[in-house]
Amino acid sequence: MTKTLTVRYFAMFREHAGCDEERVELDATTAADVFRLLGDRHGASEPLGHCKVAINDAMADWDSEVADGDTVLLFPPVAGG
Amino acid sequence: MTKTLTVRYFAMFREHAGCDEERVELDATTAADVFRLLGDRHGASEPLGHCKVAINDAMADWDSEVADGDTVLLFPPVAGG
Amino acid sequence: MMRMTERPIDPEALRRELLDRAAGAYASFEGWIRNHNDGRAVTRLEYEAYAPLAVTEGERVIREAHERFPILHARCVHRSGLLEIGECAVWVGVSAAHRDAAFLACRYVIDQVKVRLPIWKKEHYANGDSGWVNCERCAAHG
Amino acid sequence: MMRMTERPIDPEALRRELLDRAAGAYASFEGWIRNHNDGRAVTRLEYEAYAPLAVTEGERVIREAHERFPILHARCVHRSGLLEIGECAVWVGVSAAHRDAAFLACRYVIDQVKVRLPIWKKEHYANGDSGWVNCERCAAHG
Repeated sequence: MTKTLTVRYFAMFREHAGCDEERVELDATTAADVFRLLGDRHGASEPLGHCKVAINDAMADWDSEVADGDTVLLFPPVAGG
Repeated sequence: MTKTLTVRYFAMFREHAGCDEERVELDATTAADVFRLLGDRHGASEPLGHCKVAINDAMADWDSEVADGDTVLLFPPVAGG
Repeated sequence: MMRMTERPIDPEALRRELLDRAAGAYASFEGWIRNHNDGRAVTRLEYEAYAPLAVTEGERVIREAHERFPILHARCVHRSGLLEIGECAVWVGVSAAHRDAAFLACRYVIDQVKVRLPIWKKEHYANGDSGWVNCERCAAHG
Repeated sequence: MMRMTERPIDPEALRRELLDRAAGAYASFEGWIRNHNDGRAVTRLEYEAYAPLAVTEGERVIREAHERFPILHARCVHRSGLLEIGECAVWVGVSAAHRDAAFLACRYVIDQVKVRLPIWKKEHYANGDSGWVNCERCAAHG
């Protein structure tokens, strides 16, 4: 089922996507689906296992389901400190 | 052989000896001999293994030999920090 | 308590917040911007953070430190924005009755903060290049 | 560098002595006078040190830290005299390229300083008693 999602990009993902944020229509069930579909579209190749995701401002697992209207935050490999 | 030594006491050893420092004539070969002879004299009972010794301002082992005229520093169990 | 800031970190002021008459030990850690990384000369670092979740996740890390170790107080502050060589990028402080807990909790907080908080850094090199830190490693594992 | 002092320790001033453009990590430890020990209320502590050998032995500990861990700078300052609750009795600071060495060296220095330097402390209790710390343990092993 196609869902309308707001996707936010950070750091290198923002550079790949060319924007901070976009609204997308995706046939996605889980956060991992969103990651793969948009990775293909934007030519990003970071492996999912190195990245993190949040849904509506809460850290989430890659197999968390996304719902129509959700905001999905895609985090490339973090490097604080 | 009897040696003339200057012995300095610290912390609880000073309290046992009732003085900072004294000159003693002892029939002692090693630092451990000094420790035992003076422990008996002053009624101190701390085990040697918990204590430390210095000879002429250098840390020493208990089996280091003492020479006539040496200054022997007797350190009760340390507790810095 | 976890805090994100765009202004210089003041370790001495933060340390004072951890004073406690029951504390016998205080351990702190600071991450400083150093002038080299992986053999390349670095001129400055740019930190990007998603502050709302960095704070939430940092608070979670600090709660975990309290659950794991008998400590009195633990705090962490992380900078974002452009930092010059020598500046403090992250500060962690822990006070506890005894030093073992203070050291272990301090180490736990910085280790977790580095791998869990949504914070990224871009290094600017002496030759004019720049790059996201860890990006290469990530590609190598790809 | 090892230093003994009878005046209050200034951690912020000491920290600045360890700044280094090649350092990415700074770990520090402070021992504070806490208001309790072994279940007894403590009012103040009296530190006695034999300073000449405390400095010599402390310098040796710091040299060993440099030999064991890849660090840039390590320092330790220890107080002597009468200290009130909340005061800093000992400070250790280490800077290094990476945090692992900074933490390990900092821990090494404080652990060794506590068991090797000729320093003693007498606790004064709320009920008016006083006692040399560790004396009881020593007697128990006797």
